[in-house]
Parts: sequence; C-alpha cells; structure tokens
Amino acid sequence: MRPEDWLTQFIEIVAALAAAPIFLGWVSQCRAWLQNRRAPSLWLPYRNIRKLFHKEAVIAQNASRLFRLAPYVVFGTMVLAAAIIPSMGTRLPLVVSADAIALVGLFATARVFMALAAMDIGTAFGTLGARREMMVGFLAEPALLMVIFVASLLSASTALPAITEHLATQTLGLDPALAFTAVAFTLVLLAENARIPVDNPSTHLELTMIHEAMLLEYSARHLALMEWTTALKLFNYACIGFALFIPWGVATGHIGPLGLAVAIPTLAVKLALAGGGLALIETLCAKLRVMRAPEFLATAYLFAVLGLLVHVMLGARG
Amino acid sequence: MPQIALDQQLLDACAAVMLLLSFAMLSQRRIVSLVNLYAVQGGALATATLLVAWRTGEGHLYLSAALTIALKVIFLPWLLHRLIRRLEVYWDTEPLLNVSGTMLAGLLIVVFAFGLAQPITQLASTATRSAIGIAVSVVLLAFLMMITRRKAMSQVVGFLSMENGLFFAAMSATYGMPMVVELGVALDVLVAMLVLGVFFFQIREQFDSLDLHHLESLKERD
Amino acid sequence: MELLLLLGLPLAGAAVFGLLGARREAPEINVVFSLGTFLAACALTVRVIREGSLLLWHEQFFIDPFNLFLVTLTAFVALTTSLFSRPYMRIESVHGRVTPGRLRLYHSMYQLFSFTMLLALTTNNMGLLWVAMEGATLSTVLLVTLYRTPGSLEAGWKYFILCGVGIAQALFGTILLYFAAEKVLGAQGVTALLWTHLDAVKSTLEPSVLALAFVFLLVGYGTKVGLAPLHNWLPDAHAEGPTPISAVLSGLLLNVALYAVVRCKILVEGSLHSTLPSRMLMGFGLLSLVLATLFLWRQRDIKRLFAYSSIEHMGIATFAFGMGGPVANFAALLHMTVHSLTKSAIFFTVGHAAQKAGSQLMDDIRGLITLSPTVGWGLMMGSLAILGMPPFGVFASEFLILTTAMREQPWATPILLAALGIAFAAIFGRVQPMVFGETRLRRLPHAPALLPVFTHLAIVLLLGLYIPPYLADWYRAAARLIGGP
Amino acid sequence: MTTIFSSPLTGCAGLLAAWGLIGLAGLLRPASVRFAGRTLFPLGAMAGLALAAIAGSSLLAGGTEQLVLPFGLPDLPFHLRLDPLSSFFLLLLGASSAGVSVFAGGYFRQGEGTAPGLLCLQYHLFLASMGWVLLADDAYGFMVAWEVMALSSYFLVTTQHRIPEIRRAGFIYLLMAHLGAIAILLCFGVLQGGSWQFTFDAMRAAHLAPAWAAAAFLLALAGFGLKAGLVPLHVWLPEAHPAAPSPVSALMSGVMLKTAVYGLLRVTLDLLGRPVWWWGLVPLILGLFTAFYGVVFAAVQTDMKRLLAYSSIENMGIVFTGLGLSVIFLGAGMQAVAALALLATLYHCLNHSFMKSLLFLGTGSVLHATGERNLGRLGGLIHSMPWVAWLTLIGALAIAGLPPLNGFVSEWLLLQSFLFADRVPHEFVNLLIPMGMALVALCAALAGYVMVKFFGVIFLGQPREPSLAHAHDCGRLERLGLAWLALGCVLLGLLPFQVVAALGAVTRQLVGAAVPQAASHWWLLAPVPGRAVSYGPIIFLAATAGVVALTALVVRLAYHQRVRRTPAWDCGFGSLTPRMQDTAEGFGQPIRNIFQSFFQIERELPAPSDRTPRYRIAIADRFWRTVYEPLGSSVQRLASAVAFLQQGRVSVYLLYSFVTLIVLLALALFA
Repeated sequence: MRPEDWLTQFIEIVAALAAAPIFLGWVSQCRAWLQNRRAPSLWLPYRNIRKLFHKEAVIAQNASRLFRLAPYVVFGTMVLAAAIIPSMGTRLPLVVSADAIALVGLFATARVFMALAAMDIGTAFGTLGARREMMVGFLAEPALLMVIFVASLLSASTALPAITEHLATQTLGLDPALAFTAVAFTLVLLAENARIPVDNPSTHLELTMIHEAMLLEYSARHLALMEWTTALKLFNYACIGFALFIPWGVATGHIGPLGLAVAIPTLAVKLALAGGGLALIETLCAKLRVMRAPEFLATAYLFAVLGLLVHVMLGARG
Repeated sequence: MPQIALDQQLLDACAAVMLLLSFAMLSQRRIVSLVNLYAVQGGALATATLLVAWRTGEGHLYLSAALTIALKVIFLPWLLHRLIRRLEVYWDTEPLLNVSGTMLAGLLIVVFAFGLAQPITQLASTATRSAIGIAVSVVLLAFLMMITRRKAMSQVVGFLSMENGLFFAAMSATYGMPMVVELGVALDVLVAMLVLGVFFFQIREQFDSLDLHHLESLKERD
Repeated sequence: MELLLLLGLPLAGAAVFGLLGARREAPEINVVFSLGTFLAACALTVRVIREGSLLLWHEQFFIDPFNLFLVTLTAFVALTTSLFSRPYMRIESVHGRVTPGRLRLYHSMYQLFSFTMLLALTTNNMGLLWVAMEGATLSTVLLVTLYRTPGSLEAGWKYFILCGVGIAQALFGTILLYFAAEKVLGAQGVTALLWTHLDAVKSTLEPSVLALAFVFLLVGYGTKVGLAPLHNWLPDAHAEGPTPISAVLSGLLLNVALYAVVRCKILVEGSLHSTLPSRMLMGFGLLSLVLATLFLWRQRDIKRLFAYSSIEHMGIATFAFGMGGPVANFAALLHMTVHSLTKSAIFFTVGHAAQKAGSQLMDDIRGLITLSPTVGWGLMMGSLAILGMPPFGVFASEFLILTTAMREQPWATPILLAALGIAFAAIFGRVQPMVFGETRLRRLPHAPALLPVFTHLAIVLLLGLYIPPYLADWYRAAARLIGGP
Repeated sequence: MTTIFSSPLTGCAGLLAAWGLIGLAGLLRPASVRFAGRTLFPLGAMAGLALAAIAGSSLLAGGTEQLVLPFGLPDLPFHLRLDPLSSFFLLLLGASSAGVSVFAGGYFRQGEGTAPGLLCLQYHLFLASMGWVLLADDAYGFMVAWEVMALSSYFLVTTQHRIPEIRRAGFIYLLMAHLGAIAILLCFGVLQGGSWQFTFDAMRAAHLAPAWAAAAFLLALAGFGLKAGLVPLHVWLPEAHPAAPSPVSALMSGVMLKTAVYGLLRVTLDLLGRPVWWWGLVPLILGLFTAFYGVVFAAVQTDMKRLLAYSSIENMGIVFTGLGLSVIFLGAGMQAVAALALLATLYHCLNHSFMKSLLFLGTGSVLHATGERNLGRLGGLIHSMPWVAWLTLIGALAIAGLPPLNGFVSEWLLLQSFLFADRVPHEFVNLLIPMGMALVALCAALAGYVMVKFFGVIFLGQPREPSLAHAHDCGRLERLGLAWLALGCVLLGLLPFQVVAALGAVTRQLVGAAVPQAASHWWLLAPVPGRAVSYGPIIFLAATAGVVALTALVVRLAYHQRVRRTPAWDCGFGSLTPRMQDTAEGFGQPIRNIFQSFFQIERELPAPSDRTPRYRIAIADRFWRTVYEPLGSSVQRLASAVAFLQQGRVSVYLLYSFVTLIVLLALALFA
C-alpha cells in the first residue's frame, strides 16, 4: 500500500462523514419539493446534530452501560463501513480487513447493538422498535448478502473494490442477473434506512414507526451520534449501490489527485440523482402496515435469490 | 411259512387295535371308559411287544413288555380310577370341537401320518415297520385329543396315550430303545403321574372342579 | 470323581432335604450343597483345562468345550441363587406365603432340579438327555405351584402339559434319531444314542429321517427354550412361582434346553448338507424376538416383563445359532452366558423389589433408589445390561450378532433393529419410574442378599471388557464344533 | 509420569484415566459438596487443560500414533489412535470442558437429586467416555465408549429424577441414543466388509461394493445425525438438553454433539475413503433444513434453555451443511475447495463448543440466582449480575455471527466455500447450492434475531418480577469458567489465521489438501488463492475501536459531560409497570406469523369482555404428532393385536404346538 492510498482512505472517510448529513438533507429537500412543501435547508441535519451535542444528556434511571456505549459502537461500525466501500477509489488499505460479507456483518452489528440499547430501558416502545427492527433485519440482511454474492460471482471476489474494478472495466450493458439484484437492492435500501414504504423517518406514530421507536430514550450527544449514524448508513447504502450497479467514474488503480478530481464530482452527481430517485419513490409509495413489511422484504430476498439463479443458469448455458 | 404269517397278522391286528382305540378315545366322553380304553391300549401295546420279543428273542423287549403291563395296564389305570373316584369327575363336558369334526380331523391326521412315516418305513428292516405309520398317527391323535378336551383328567389320559404311541413307535421302528432309556422314560411317566395326582388335589381344593376353564386367567388378551 | 461329586451332591441334597424334613437352617444347608456342587464343577473345569475333553463311565458322560462352561455356569448360578433364596424365602415365610412343609419340598426340589440340569449337560446319551429334561420339568412343576394360589396352579398346569407334550415330541425325535443311527452303528443299541458316536458318523446318517427327527426334537426342546409360538408356559411359570425359581428357570433351564437343541442341530446339519435346520432356527429366533418384544409392550407385572425378555434373548441366541459360522456361534454362546447371569441378577433384585412393594405390579413399585439404593441401582444396572448397553457383556454378544447379521442376513437387520428398539422402550420405560421418583415402599424383615446381584453384574461387566483367554478358547472350540451352513 | 507423557497418545489416555479416577474419588465423600466442588472439579479442569495442550501440540505436529490396550474382545483388544482429526476434537473437548468444569465446581449445590459425589463420578465418566470415543480405533471400543457416553449423560440429565418431565426427557434421550447406536453398529457391520476385523485399519483396507458403501454412509448419517439432532431425528434434543443441570447441558451441546460430527467425518472421509459426490447432497439438504428449522423454533421459545437447545440444532445443521458441501466437492475432485468447506465445518464445531457452553453456563447462573428459566419472568439482570451479563453478551454476539467474534469467521468461511459451488461439474448441484447459500444467510440473520431476544429479555429492560431485584451475581469459580469461555470466543475470532494453520493437518488427513494461506501476514485470513478475498479481524477490531475511542474523546473534549438521570419516558401514561414490557412471546410473534406453517400452535386468547384476560400460547414440534406419536400408537396397536394370540387356554396353546409341528414336518418332507 502506498501513502496516497492511505490518503484516499482518509479522504473517503472524511468525505463520508461530511457528506452524509447533507445527503440526508438533500433527500428531504427533494421530497419537500415533490410534495410542494417549502423545503428545509440543506444544512438542517447539521444544525440538528450540533444542537443535540450541546444539550445535556437525560438518561433513564435503569439505563445500563450498554445504553450509553451503544451510540459510539454503532457510529464506529458505520464509519468503518464507510471506509471499506469504494465510493471514490478502489485501493483502500482497510479493505483487506473486511470484505463484503464482513460489511454485512458490520451492518448487523450496528443493528444488534441498536436493538439491545432500545431494549435496555424496558419501555414498551423500545422493545417494540427493537423487535420490528430485527424483523426487518433478518430478511434484509440475507437479501443484501445475496445481492453482493451475485456481484461477487460475476467478479470472483467478495471484496467490494475488486468487484467494482471488475464491473467498472466491463462494457456497458446490464447483466440480467444484476437487473434482478438491482431491484432487490433498492427494496433493501428502503427497508434498511427506515424509509417509506417500510418506515417513516418523519413520524412518531407508534403503530408505524420502527427506527424512531428505538431512539425514543436517547437524547443529546447520544441522539446526535445516532442521527449521524442514520445519515451515514443511508450514505453507505447509496455508495454500495453505486459500487455494484453504476461503478463508472470510481478511480481504479492507484489514485492520484487527477483521479480524485474525477471521482469526487461523479460521486456528487450520483448522490444527487440517487437522492432525487429516493425522494421520488417515497413520494409515490404509501406507507405499508408493519405486518406487511416482511412480505415486502421477502420480495427483495426472492429477487436477490432469483438473480443468483439466473446467473447460475446463464453461466451453465454459456 | 404260515406261522410267521400268523404272528405278522397278530402284530398288524395289534396295530389296528391301537389305532382303533385312539379313535375311540377321541370320541369317548365318559372319563371312566376313557381310562379303560387307555388300559386296553396299553394291553395291545404289551401284546405287540411280547410278539416281537418272542419273534426276535430280544431279552430286553420282554422286560419292557413286563414294564408296560405293570405300568400302563395295571398301575396307571388303577391310579386314575382312584383319582376319578376321589375327585368325582366321571364325565367330560362337551369337547371344544364336536365329535364328527374331531373324527374328520383325525382321519386327515392319519393320512398325514402315513405320508410322514413313508421314508422311515422304507428304511426300516423290522418286521413291524408297517406299524410305524400307525404309531405316528396314535401320537398325533392323542395330541388332537388333548387339544379338544376340556377336563384336566381327559387331557392327562391323552398325554398317556401319546406315551403309548411313542413306545409303540420305538418298538415297531427299532425293536425298542436301549434299556437305560426305556427305564428312564418309564420312571418319568411314573413320576409324572404321581406329580399329577398331587396336582389334581391342589387344583381341586383351589377350584373344587377339574374343569379347565378355571385355568384360563393368565393371559395377555384383555 | 469330580463328575461323581458334581452329580451326586445335588442328588444327595434332594434326598437329605426330603428325609430330614423342615429345619430352620435348611436354607444354609441348601447353600452348602450348592457350594459343594460348584466346587466340584470348578475341580472338573480345572481338570479339563489340564487334560482336555473327557469321556467317562463307558462313554455315558462327556465334557467338551460346549458343555463345560455351561456346567460351570449352571453350578455357579445355582449357588448364587441359593444364596439369594436364603433371605428371600425367609421373608416369604414371615409374610406367611409358604409353610415349613412347602419349604422342605422347595429345597429338596431345588437340589433335584440342579441335578437334572447337570445330568442333561454332562450326559453323552441322547436318551438320558431326554430323561433329564423331563426330570427338570417334573422337579420344577411343584416349585411353580409352591404358593398354591390359583395363578400358580394354573401356571403349573400349563407348564406341565405344554412341556410334557413338547418333551414327548422330543422323545419321538430321539427315537427317530436312534432309528437312523442304528442303521449305521449296529443294533446292539448301546452306542447308538451316544452323541460322540453319532457325531462321528453323522454324515452317513439317513437325511430324510434326520430331517423329521430334527423337527420333533426342535419342537420338543424348543418348547422348553420358550421359542414362540411354543413359549406360552414360560411367562406364567416365571411370574407365579417363587422368584428364585424364576431366576433358575430363566438362567439355567432355557440355556440347557437351547443346548439340547444345538446338539441336535449339529448332528442333523452334518447329515443333511442343507440349510434347513439353520433356516428353521433363524425363523424361530426372529419370531420369538418379535413376538416377545410386542408382548413386552403391554406388561403390567414385573416378573412377566422379564420373562418375556428371556424369550426375546433366547430368540436372539437361537437366531445367531441359525446364522452359524464361527463369529455368530461365538456370539450366541457368549449371549447364553451373559443372559443367564444378567437375567438371574435382575430376578434377584426384582424379587426384593416386589417384596418391598408387596406386589408384582410395576405401578406399585416406585422410587427404589430412595429407599434402598442397592436394590434400585441393581435393577437399573441389570436392566441396562440386559438391554444391551455397554460396557456390559450382553452388548458384546449383540455387537457380534448384529454385525454378522448385517453381512450375512441383511434382510433380518430391520427386524432386529425394530425389535431391539421396542424392547428398549418397553423395558426401560417401565424400569425407570420403578427405580427413580418418589418412593412408596416398606422395609423388609430380613436384609436382602445383594452379593449375588453385584457378583453377577460384575462378571457381566467384566465379560464386556475382557473375556478370559481360556473361556474364549472354549467358546471358539464350541463354535467350531457347532459349525454352520 | 514422564513415561506416560512421553508420547501424546499415552498422555491423552492417561488424562482420560485421570478423569475416571477423579470421578471415583468423588465416591470417597459422596455427600460433600465442598470436596467435589472445590477440589475435584477444578482438578478435572486442570486435566482438561492438559489434554487440550497435548492434543494441540500433536495437532501442530500432525503425527499419528497407535496403541493397543490389553483388554477388550478376545480377537479384538481395544485399539487407540491419535491422529490430527482426533487430536483436534480432543483439543475441543479439553479446552471447553476446562471452562465448564471450573464453572461446575462452583455450580453444584447440596439438595434434591443425585449426591454430589455420584454426580462428580458421572460427570467425569462422561468426559472420559467422550475422550475415549475420539481416541477409539476399533469398532467395538468406539461403540462401548459411545454408549457409555450416552449412559453417563443420561444419568446426569436425570439428576432431578423426582420431576416427571425430566424423567420423560431422560427416557426419550436414552431410547433415541440407543437406536442411533444400533444404526452406527450396523454401519460398522457393513464396513468390516466380511473380513471380521473390527479395527479401523481393517475397515480402511476393506473394499466395499458401491451399494454397501452407500448403505454404510447412510447408516452412519442416521446414527450420528440422531446424536447431532439432525431433523427429523432431533426431538430428543430440546427435551434432554434443558432438563440437565446447566454445566451438563453445556457439555452436551458444546462437546457431545461434536462427537457425532467426529464420528461422521471418521466414517465418511477416513474409513470409507473416497466418497461419491451425491452422498454429500443428503447431509447438505438435511443440514440446511435442520439449521432453518432449529433457528425458527429457537425464535419462538419461551424457556431460555430450550431456546439454546434449538439454537444448538441450528448450529449442527450449519455444520452438517458444511460437511455435505465438502463431501460434494471431494466427490467432484475439488480437493482444495473441499478442504475449505471442511475447514469451515471444523471451525464452526470449535466455535460452537465455546459459544454454546458459555451461553448455557450463563443461563445456569441466572437459574441459580433467580430460580427462573421462563423468559417471561426474567429481565433487567444486567444490573444485579453484571459479570454474567457482559460475559454472556460476548457469547450471544458471537453466536449471532457478528464480526469480529468467532461465530462470524466460520460462517464467513462457509459462505466463501459456497461461492465456489458454481464450479461443481453437476448442473443440478450448481442450481441447488445457491439456494443453500441463501438459506445459510437467512439462518445467520435469524440467529441474530434469536440472540437479541435471548439477551435482551433476560438481562435488559426492567425486572419483570419483584423477586429478581435481589438476584446475586455468580461466584468466583463460575466467573472464571465463564471468562475462560468468553476469552476463547474472542481469541478464536481474532486469530483465525493461526487456527486455520493448525487445522491444516486435519484437512490434509481427510481430503488430502490444506487451505493455502495466500496472505503472509499473521493477522490476515486469506484462504482463497487467486481471489482478492481476505478478512483481518484484528485490524477490523482496531479500526472500529479506534473510531469509537476517537469519537468518545472528541465528544468528551468538545462538549460538556452533564448527565441527568430521570425515570424512563412513559408517554404521559402514568402507570407503566415492568409487566408492560414486551414479553418473550411478543418478541417471537413476527416469526410465529411469518413461519406459521412450521409450528403446531395452540392459542388461548382472551375475549374482549374478559374480566381477567388470560393469554396463553403453546408451540409444539410438528414432528411429534406427524412421526413419533403415530409410530408409538402403531406399535401399541400391533401389540394388542398380537396379544390376542395369548388367550390363556391350554388347548389353544397345544393347538399352536400341533400346528407348528405339522407345518415344520411338511417343510421337512417337501423342502
């Protein structure tokens, strides 16, 4: 590994930390426009986080250490995830430590800690949120894994950068297997990031909420970290999507200032588009009943597996 | 040589008589006369043994004939009669299979017995070989009788006539077994009867009857 | 000399008990006689180990590997059973189930019974063998009816009639055997029934006659082995008689009867050159095994339960003898040994358990190990042993039998598997609640004799882990003698 | 002593004997808990450590040695053999039993059931017999050890024999174990191939016809699968494992199940030699189904030990999946990948033995502290028993397959080997295996669900019963045991490179290839040459921890530290009680709804107008009603049909004899 690779790594992490809240803001902005509302500022998430950091933390009496540890752990895992997803360059030193499977493992870790923290206080809300989160998770996680496997079968590797490099070097022309998985991935993204139709980030209605229910007991800096994590998670998923389905523009090989000069704008554009698309979907869809969520995710899972089968069949033929 | 023919005829007559007696026993329901029939059968057996003994001059056959007479013609019938009188069991109840049915089964058995005896008869060198089939059928008929009877006493008589059949078979196939065996067998029969005597009184004092339907409580079917 | 002692002592014992009437120390005297017999057996064994097989008294008696270990076993079990019966019968008389007069009969017949067993084992004369077998029946009939209860009388009657008739068939078989032998060995009739001579000339004996003879012998002695469907006397006799008698019936009589069957099988197979006898044995074995396990399933009475298990195990042994060949025969012999040891041990514990509960119904026997751990563990270990749990010897034999069956008679293995499974479920499902759980038992007036139980179990355990070389040699020699298809 | 430990094999045998002696020593003072607990069990743990050390060293050495004991059957004295395979499993046995024994030393109390001394005997007999199973090198010795193992564990299970349910569990357990043993026995009957030699060497040498070989494999699968709780032969497991005292449950789930894996590996890959590829399909499919079945049932359990038992079923399912995969690859002639799959299998065995023992011991402490095993009555224990809680948390995260703990590594390896399946020269398998991969992923995710439920309901939230408030943390020995196992989970997770290297000897022995190490770094696991595939848990951990620490530091420096403690927010609804928390049933509800068809559910729902509403739900295993109960009743019917034969009438019996006689005579005449 060369020093500039470490540099890229560093830039990526910083960029992710910085861009994540903006991306979140951008999505809600698009949503507002599509729903003819006055859009909130792009920097609103930042303001929130800053405000929360300055507040005094209020913690329930029977909260255990786990409760206070969780935000940091969750945040840490998300940052590491951001570090190993090739959003700009593919030569990332940290990647050797965790391939795509480990990435899914990272998300799972975050989810488990979040759920445990939610159960820690022992209010009905927290447990309810935890249960629903795990319910979403146990279907979304394997679906994501399947999505990645299709890609890694195409490129004979489970390391995301390797996959990206392989796909990026291919001629444009969508592999049918990837088409299936793209759909699956979108569904997973929606579910995992607590977006409509599975969850609604902007409501606290107990019947419907999942993600927010887990955060109810958090306040101040812990909440800030949690919010930031949420933003990072969305950002990460978006980047995974780019890495798998529209890898073009990511700097392969040892990256230089030139490569960055190309990579950063492309990423920005991709993000902008993705945000728009996400907002569009959220506007068009209606929120599902919580009990319907498993069916939604089962569809995702099914699509992913279908993609895998399609790949195998075509591979068998050709 | 007519003389030989004569005792040959006598032998065959004895055999026939034994078979006849078996059938008689099969159909007989009065226990007293059952015992008498048994005694007569013993007599026939003894006669046959004597004839063979006289003819072959085998010493131990005389002995076994004497044994037969002592045991099966005199002692056992006497013992049985005494038991009958003491226990007041004169009649057997209706057999499980009615007489005509029993007879039919008996006939079939005789046929089968002759089939069975064929290989033996062919091999046998004794003058009495033709009687082997009859001996076998006597054994099997006695078996049948034990199956069909309801009274302990008549089952015992059946048992004894089976013994007779066996002796007859031994005699007609091989001119009797070695002496030591014959003695042992006789001893066993004797002891068996004594044991039975004891037994009957036990059963009697327990159930005050020798009807076998008292002895059907130990079973798996429920 | 040893033989004289071996046969003389029990006979003398029977006479002594018959004459000297009811005495308080009769049980001890009984033990002494049995001990003497056992010592004689040991002496005999030592002599055979030194000099090899023996032919004694004008060849009327003989000792070869096949019957030697059975003789020792018989004497041994007779001894331990007499040890067990000492406190057991005392308790019975305290409970008022037997009068002194009957105890006198009991001891006398006990000795007579062991005499007939030993005679049957040691005699070389097929006729005498028959006489001894009949004698065994007669001497035990009155023991079965010892309690004079309706049940015991019925059991005794069935025992007498069925075994009597059966044994009569065996006599006819013997006659046929003699008939065939006489053709070869000459009419002087002295040697014609001697097994050794028959064995020498068996290949020249007339096959068709021997086939018939075998059928009669098989049905005859098979009735005493308790082969289904001739077994019906067995559970009743075991359940209704006094427990020491159940122990010796299961432990000794069945073995001796099977011994007789196998002796005949050797001769017949030698002359027939066909697998008919083997197939008959296998069929009987499997049938007994299956029927017995199915009967096991419904038992309420503990002694009937283990009686059926005896049938099951005799079935296994018979099946193994049917398969033949060195390994299967070896296994079958081993199985005879360990079964008689284990089963008698079980009956010892069962006897005391039933006395504690005052009933033979298994539902009345609960929580043995809480009241008397030794009896409880004895029963538990015994049952596990009889069910073929290692490291007990029964497992060793079943291991060999099953592996052989898998190679030689694959079709039989599903049946064996199912039967063993059902037997396990049936027996263990009954034993567990009797041993474990809350207790509702009472104490006994005399301390139970548990030395015999644990001696037996120890030996069985030993045979599972280590078989003494000379014993193994006898088994091998006997297996070779028995041969197979 | 020196002479004994001169060679690894004699050393191991000596240690097994030592276990036996320690057990016997328990009988010296049968009633004394102190003697057994403070002296003997720690000694047993020492022996376990020593065993692990010896086995480990011989595993690294990779040698093989044999030994013949002077007793056994006449022509078949007991043979012992120590080769990489057995030394690996001995290592597993020694290492995890050490922790369990230490824990047990503090666990067993005076009271109902078996006396401590006897318990000690049974316990160490159990350990020794498991060791013997692993060392045995002849069929007879193997079977004896195998059954002794079953027997001793049976007695341990029925320690509380006064409770009818426990007696029932023990009965079912021993019955099934016995059936399985007979199947294995028959398998050996096939394997000896008519040579009547029952040593494993002879079996290796024997050449079997394909049909016979397949029969042997299937018999072995049935027998060992039964012990491993392979569906549908699993029904005994959720009964027996919870019934036992917790250390015993830990041993049964943690170690005994692995002996089944060992047996199947020994028979399939060693004794049978070269397997046919389609054999692998059977364990693969069964394993996948088992894993799924187990985890789904675990998700809806309300008894914490039953939950763990079902999770054991799941993990054994995963193990068998890997095994089947490896057999398929080997049959298709792909040694290297077969080695990878086998590696995953073995690794998962090792991991599971640590994780599951840890969790079972944790439940043991909870049980002791609260006397409760129903999840619905627990909660909030992290405050009153922090040691148990945090150590158990490690186990829970590990078994949920979260990086960087050990559970993740084996699943990672398994998935990696799945990714090769498209190279198998059988199209059908190619099509089949992706489904397998999907199922494995699903099971892993569900395991996470189960563990969140397990840990969250027991340790987090508020105590559901007032009595839980004064639950006490576990004692010193127990802590030590838990800590040892937790340490094992962490180390196995962080140092996969070393473990894989050590396992090379085993895979080389069984499939003739070792997983190559592409990367040369000691901290990096890169098992697949030619593919950019790697996993470096240490960096992984370092990075995460670094970020966490950094964040914490920044937050601490940049912002103030004020924290106010208040009651939990009750949404304005005044009277929240702990009973209003989500219960175990509630947590399982989504799974119940989604996989309804799997369960046999009976509900008791309160009517709206109910004064005292009562909600009860019981979930039963379908296999009981569909397979086992019919079996039992059919035997019952058969028995009563047969009983008709025995009518108690002498005449009828005579008729039987007569007919038998006639029939046989006919046979003799005309045959």
